Amino acid sequence: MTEDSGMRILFFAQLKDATGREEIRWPETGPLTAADIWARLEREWPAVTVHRRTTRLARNGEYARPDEVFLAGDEVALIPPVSGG
Amino acid sequence: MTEDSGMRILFFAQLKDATGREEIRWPETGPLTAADIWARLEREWPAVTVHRRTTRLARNGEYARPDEVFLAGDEVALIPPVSGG
Amino acid sequence: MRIEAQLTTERIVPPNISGLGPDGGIGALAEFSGVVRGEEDGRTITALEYEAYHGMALAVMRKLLEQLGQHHPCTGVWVIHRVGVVPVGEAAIWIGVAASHRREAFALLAEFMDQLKQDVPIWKRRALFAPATDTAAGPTP
Amino acid sequence: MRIEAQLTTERIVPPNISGLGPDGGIGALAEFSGVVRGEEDGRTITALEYEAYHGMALAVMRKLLEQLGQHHPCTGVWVIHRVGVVPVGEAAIWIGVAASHRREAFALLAEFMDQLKQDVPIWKRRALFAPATDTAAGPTP
Repeated sequence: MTEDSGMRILFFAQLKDATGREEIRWPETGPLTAADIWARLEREWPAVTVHRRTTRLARNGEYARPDEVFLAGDEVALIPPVSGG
Repeated sequence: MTEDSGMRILFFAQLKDATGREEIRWPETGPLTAADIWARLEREWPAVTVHRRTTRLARNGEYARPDEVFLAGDEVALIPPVSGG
Repeated sequence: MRIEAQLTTERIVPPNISGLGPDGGIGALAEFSGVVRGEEDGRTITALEYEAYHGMALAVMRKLLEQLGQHHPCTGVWVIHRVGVVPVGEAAIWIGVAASHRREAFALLAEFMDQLKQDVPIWKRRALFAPATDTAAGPTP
Repeated sequence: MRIEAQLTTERIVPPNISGLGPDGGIGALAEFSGVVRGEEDGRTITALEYEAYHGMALAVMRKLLEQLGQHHPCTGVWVIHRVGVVPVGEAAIWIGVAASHRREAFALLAEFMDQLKQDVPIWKRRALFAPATDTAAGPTP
């Protein structure tokens, strides 16, 4: 297995605070929906729940569509409301 | 008599071309309306006529109202359409 | 349209964008700096700390600029966003736009700033505060 | 609102407007340069010559900026307009605006440029053209 077989999950801003992590890896995961991802995250870190409504998921550096399927090898990012500039 | 007893008339851009002058002085003039000023100018330089419709008069550095009265000592300027910037 | 976007942890030094377009086609250069203000939510601050999802932030900025360039054709646009700690009075972002005409440059610049604050994954992470002033004034006698 | 307006026959050197506002109240710096393009009415040119009614041009610019500042409160605005011969690629005008927020700065800047072209007594006097290219190529044999 290459290191691409897992899924990397990146946390930013409030999500980083809620999880205490910048990045995790889920090894050997099958295809996941956004709902699957949130369910797994909320099980491990209940503090992420309050951010779910305002946080967008990105897949490999692009905002995910609502029906997006997340695959092994993907880089998934949780993007709370942005505030640059 | 001080040098303020006359009226200075300044020409810019197309009006400078039409009159061949940058500035003239009308000595000892009484109060004049815009129509008076144009009549005197057109008599001396018929080439100014084509600019009359698009040219604004200024009195002492401010655009003149239609009913403005121009007095001895005034600096009067003919302002064709501007094109700065 | 030439597009350059970068993130930096250093103080932003705006490039000289007037040196472009040797064909004399550029008629408008517009620049904007977004500077950290000394107040956040009514409290005096000394700095803001910014965080970015680097790769995606750059990709989203470039894509956004490409889209805006379709509607407002410009010659080139340069964006530098600073991340990490940005002291009050220094720029968190700088944008330069070169165009034939000013309206396109203004429109691209204003719309980019609006959309930056919606879609580009960069965050004001936290504000840094000065020590309380009564400490600086010393103990009361 | 601090207002500075000047005319110059020299190449414009934009002042550094970021050095203002020691109180940290400035959140937006917007700058614009209007550059002479290499084409006028379809012909290749080398320069434009500008003429101004100096005293009135400065007075009208200041008054205009004061009025715009009522609607779009900014901290300061600086305008430099060049007169005389301005070569292609060099700025005929430069404007810098400092404000708390970017929307006011953009609005003041854009509206000033629109109104400048209506009311400020400055004129593009004439275009200067390059020698015909067949002369430059030398006589035909």
